[in-house]
Amino acid sequence: MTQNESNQTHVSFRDVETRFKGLFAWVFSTDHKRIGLLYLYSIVTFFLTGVALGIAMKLELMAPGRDVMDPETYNAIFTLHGVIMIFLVVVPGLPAIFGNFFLPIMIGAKDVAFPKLNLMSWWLYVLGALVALSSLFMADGPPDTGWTFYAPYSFKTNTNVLPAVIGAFILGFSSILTGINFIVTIHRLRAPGMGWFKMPLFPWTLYGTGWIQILATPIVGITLLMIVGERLFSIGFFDPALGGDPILYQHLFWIYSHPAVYIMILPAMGAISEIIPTFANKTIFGYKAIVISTLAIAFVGYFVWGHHMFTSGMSGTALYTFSLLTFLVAIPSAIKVFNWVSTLHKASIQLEAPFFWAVSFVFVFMIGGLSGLALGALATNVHLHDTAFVVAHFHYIVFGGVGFAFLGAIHYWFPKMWGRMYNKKRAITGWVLFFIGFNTLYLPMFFLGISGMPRRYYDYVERFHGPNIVSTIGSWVLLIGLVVIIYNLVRSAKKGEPAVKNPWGGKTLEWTVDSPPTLENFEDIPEVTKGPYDYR
Amino acid sequence: MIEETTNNASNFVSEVDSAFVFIFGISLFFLFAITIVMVYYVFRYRKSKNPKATHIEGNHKLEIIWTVIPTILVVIMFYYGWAGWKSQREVPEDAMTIKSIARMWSFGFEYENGVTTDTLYVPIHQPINLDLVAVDVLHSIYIPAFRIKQDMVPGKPDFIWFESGKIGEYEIFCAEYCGLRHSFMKTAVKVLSQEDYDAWYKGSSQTAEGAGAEGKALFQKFGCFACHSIDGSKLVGPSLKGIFNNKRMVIKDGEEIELVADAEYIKRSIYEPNADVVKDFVPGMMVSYKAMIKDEEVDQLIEYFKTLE
Amino acid sequence: MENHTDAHIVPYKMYLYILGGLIMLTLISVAVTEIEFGEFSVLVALVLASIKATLVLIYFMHLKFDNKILQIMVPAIFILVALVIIIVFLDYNYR
Amino acid sequence: MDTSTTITHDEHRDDEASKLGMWLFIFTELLLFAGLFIVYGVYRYENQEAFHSAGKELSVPIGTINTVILLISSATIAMASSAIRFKNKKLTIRLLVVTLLMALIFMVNKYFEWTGKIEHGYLPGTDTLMNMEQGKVLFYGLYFFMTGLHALHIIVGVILITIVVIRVNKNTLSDENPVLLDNAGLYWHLVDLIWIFLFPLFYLIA
Ligand code: HEA
Ligand code: HEA
Ligand code: HEC
Ligand code: CUA
Ligand SMILES: [Cu+2]
Repeated sequence: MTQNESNQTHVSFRDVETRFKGLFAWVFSTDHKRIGLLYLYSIVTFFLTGVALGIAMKLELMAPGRDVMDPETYNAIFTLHGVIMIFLVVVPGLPAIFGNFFLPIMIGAKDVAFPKLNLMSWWLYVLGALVALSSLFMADGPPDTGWTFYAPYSFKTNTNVLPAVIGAFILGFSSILTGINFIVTIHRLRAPGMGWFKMPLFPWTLYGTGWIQILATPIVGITLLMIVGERLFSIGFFDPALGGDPILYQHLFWIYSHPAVYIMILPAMGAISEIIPTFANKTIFGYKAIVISTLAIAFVGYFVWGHHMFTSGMSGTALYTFSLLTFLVAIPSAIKVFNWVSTLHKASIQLEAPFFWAVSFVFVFMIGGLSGLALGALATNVHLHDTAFVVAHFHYIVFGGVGFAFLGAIHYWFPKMWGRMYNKKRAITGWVLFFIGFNTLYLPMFFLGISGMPRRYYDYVERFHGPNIVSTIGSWVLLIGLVVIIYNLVRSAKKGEPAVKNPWGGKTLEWTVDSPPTLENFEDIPEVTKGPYDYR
Repeated sequence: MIEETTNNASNFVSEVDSAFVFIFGISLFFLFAITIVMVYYVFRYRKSKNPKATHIEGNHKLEIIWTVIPTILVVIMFYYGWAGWKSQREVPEDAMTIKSIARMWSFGFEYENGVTTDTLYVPIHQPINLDLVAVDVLHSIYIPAFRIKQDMVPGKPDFIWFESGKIGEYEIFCAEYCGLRHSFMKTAVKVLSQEDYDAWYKGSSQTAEGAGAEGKALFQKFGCFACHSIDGSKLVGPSLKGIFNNKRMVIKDGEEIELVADAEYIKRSIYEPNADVVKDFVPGMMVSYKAMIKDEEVDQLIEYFKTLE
Repeated sequence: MENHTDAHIVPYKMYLYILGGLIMLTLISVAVTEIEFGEFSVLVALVLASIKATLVLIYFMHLKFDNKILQIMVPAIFILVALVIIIVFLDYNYR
Repeated sequence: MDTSTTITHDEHRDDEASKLGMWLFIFTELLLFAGLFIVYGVYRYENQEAFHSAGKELSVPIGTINTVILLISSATIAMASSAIRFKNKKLTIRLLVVTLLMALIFMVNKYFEWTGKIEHGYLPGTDTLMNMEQGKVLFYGLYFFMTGLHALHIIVGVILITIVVIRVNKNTLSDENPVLLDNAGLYWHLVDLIWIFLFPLFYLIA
């Protein structure tokens, strides 16, 4: 089949007639592409809620003292913000949206291994989200514990911790189902000829992510169940008054939540590893090194959870073991960065919006990651732990990393998903604003942290005022950038120019199918003979 | 409030700061080097300048170099971090012990002579060992100028130590989220010269003057202000304005009853706060002060409450 | 992709042998607790339990007849769990 | 594949995939309990004496009987997997019913054990237990939580096996497509596997 020839007789997956009509044709569809879009719409909704809460916090932090809200509200807001952003947005984020949409296409399959399970995991996601947010409408209000739910405060407070915890439990289930589905899909449904090392990098990262989802999520599941038991029956697992140990709670929580940060970042790295070769028109540098570093991150990442607990009163032996392991897990990330940059050497680069997102991803990811090193060393962590520095670190790496990758990915795959092109100029304007706003918002927080401002602070002493105001202003610039981006994409999804099959000249399989793809993706399952990024 | 430079504020500052300098130095070097190379490539190899890409699959030598060099660097970072931290866990023999108590939402410091304050007073050039106790939930004592921080975990005593080399007043924050007024849970450490400290230490056991003045000092010292106002406004606990001999609606064993806040009741409220819980307030928030407040101190508190008309 | 899960059908007898073995091991572990091993009784009990678990995994759960990938995955998971437990005890053991 | 009808989106069958999926699910279940075993391990380590004496109050005979029961049920369901491949429908159903019966006996035993303990006031949250020493509170907290969660898995297993029995009976599950039976078996062995560890930890190490 020749490239870029659009075949009119094919019906796109969006227009296919099914048993159900209208909205039901979507929410009961087992088509991986529709499920991907369902995830997209629901995740973006929650994401915008989270953004609004973030902006509200920044308003409150504009000046010392009470600005716009009470401490109760502030505490509830950062908890909800954290819960929404972590459990509802970035953990499902890229795997659920782009993984669902593109994993089968990229490995040459017609769907995931268990389409019904896939639909169920979306339903569980929605259910979990609703349960988690239901506390907003209850007497005593939403929880005020922070997204970490640290004991013993989490069962002393009289706010509605239970809905949030049960919601997170259900969300965990949804995440596990996605993970199982992807792993089985990758094992069983690769197109003939696609050996493990002929698989594109985005599926590879989904594979690593899938394993973390399967092996780490149950631990937080059981931990959250124990909180439920604790609150309902005062079993005493983590209540010092009954002999329980609050630090054990932290162990269990971070055994999941540290690997969870790699659930977030791995697919983001995968998306970047797709974008860079496509726009560089060049095969990726060190394909195998990137694959191995992906698996290394997934594996070593399992054993570093203690770096969140350096001041908790753990034993010294545990402290330096965790510190050393933390540093080791930084190496594979470094390898990836070097490989991405080297790919650009002697390339032929198309300067398009997705590429700008990818390059700026590398930049903010480096800032986030390198600040992680200061947190990983014991002496410096003691000073920085639970300060604004940590907040800056994880916004740079979570929202800088995952957010930028997400936005890069959506600009990259947009033509394939909606079959239309967006306005390229506007896309770049949005990126510029976003990039400036982002750095103005979070860079000052590093300085606040170093000079000693603790996090989760509703109020602060006068000397922290300056950086905070800069940061607040940054949040508005960022917001404007976001509005430009969303406006551009929403408009183009309806009115954009029809897109060709392969607008960027990509080599992976998704660029050989129609834009948007047909229900079955491929008429005939393709035979794979070359490596994934063969630009010769 | 915080001193301009914190160079000598504690014995840990220089070690921790040199770890900072090393880690940030390496980090900034890599950040700038990589960014510059990246931007240069983007510029140099853009399509209009370089229409045909060269096919390069990888380079094993390079991969090994950029695995080994960062590995060596991070191991050095680890060492710096570990070295700077190790001394923080080794308390000198001659350290002076001060018991530090954290509760929602105030710190208290108890000296060897039994005096308790809400600000920490310490002499200069003297190792201080803080015995850390939390009574209700997690807290964390954080003295940025000294570069030290340690969580305070209920049921698990811990410690932190320092030796200050510079007279002055430094902030203490609570760095572990502990509920509603977490961000208000702050106080200061005052580093005094040995003479000033001795003078303060002697004078501190003297009593204040005026009706209920001792009670007021106690109320301050035990951090009751964190939850109780005296002007009628509702904080986490009920306002104590005009409490004495007034009517209270309380929940006792699930039933709502009306009581008069006599001396007996107030004492019970302090020793067993959850026995009868004031209506609209949460049991379990206030912990029993039985171990901390003596009988005669309760009487002094009551004297003070009588003045709150 | 062929759909017959295992070519190999395990004869009933083998399950009965394994069951016999498992019951024996259970009785042994009960009997052993009667003897005071002190420190080691935990270890003995866990070793016996692990043997039983291995039997269940290999025979009842067909690992012996399954494909390579599963034969690698299952022990890997147990090693992972063991590592996590060891690391947790790096804290508690040295407090 | 027919190009004109993109309407039907038929799912193809891949038993190997179903089995792999089941195993992955079993891994998550194992880690779920691993979390609890960590908690158990830590508290046991910190409260040796209390766990020792509390463990003595559990009845070893009942525990042993329940262990044997579960082992038998595991063997019977494994044999059912062979039976269906030998095309012996009757035997398959019999074996499965025996499995269900064993599960039932297990639950009845558990019921009596639990009520006994509850009568002693060992139920978490009750005043009697709260006033006992801390190690004991933790022991019984863990006891009820872990055996409770295990019992929950038994109930799920029973439902699953019942479905299998019905389908075998209706001939919708046969030697052509035995994978649901195999997977139910795998799940049931998992339940057994967990009990194999629960039993010594609560009943024996006393
Ligand atoms: C996507 C999520 C994500 C990712 C990928 C990371 C990656 C890393 N994180 Fe981060 N982290 C979070 C999300 C993430 N983190 C969150 C959410 C929290 C806070 C949770 C909370 O308390 O609420 C947190 C908190 C956190 C802490 C605890 C802070 C505290 O509370 O005291 C620590 C401490 O070690 C840490 C370290 C690291 C390290 C070393 C990496 C490394 O993996 C980074 C590796 C990357 C690089 C190193 C950069 C690229 C490499 C180069 C440019 C080459 C040069 C490199 C060398 C010379 C080594 N993180
Ligand atoms: C993904 C994670 C994420 C994101 C995107 C954000 C976004 C924002 N956050 Fe963050 N934040 C957290 C995760 C995140 N946050 C967490 C975990 C905590 C800790 C909570 C706790 O302490 O318990 C926290 C805490 C936190 C605090 C500290 C509270 C305190 O300690 O006192 C503040 C303070 O201002 C803040 C501000 C903001 C602002 C202004 C935004 C935004 O409004 C900025 C605007 C964002 C954008 C304009 C777009 C970015 C685009 C994407 C991310 C792509 C979306 C992806 C998909 C749809 C898949 N956040
Ligand atoms: C963490 C918050 C907190 C702190 C600190 C605290 N209290 Fe309370 N207090 C409460 C709450 C909540 C109530 C109401 C519920 C109850 O009766 O237990 C209360 C009730 C009381 C009452 C009864 C009030 C009434 O209106 O009947 C008295 C008296 C009292 N406290 C005195 C004290 C004294 C004295 C101290 C300091 C030594 C103190 N409290 C410290 C939270 C606190
Ligand atoms: Cu005490 Cu925060
Ligand atoms: Cu981490």
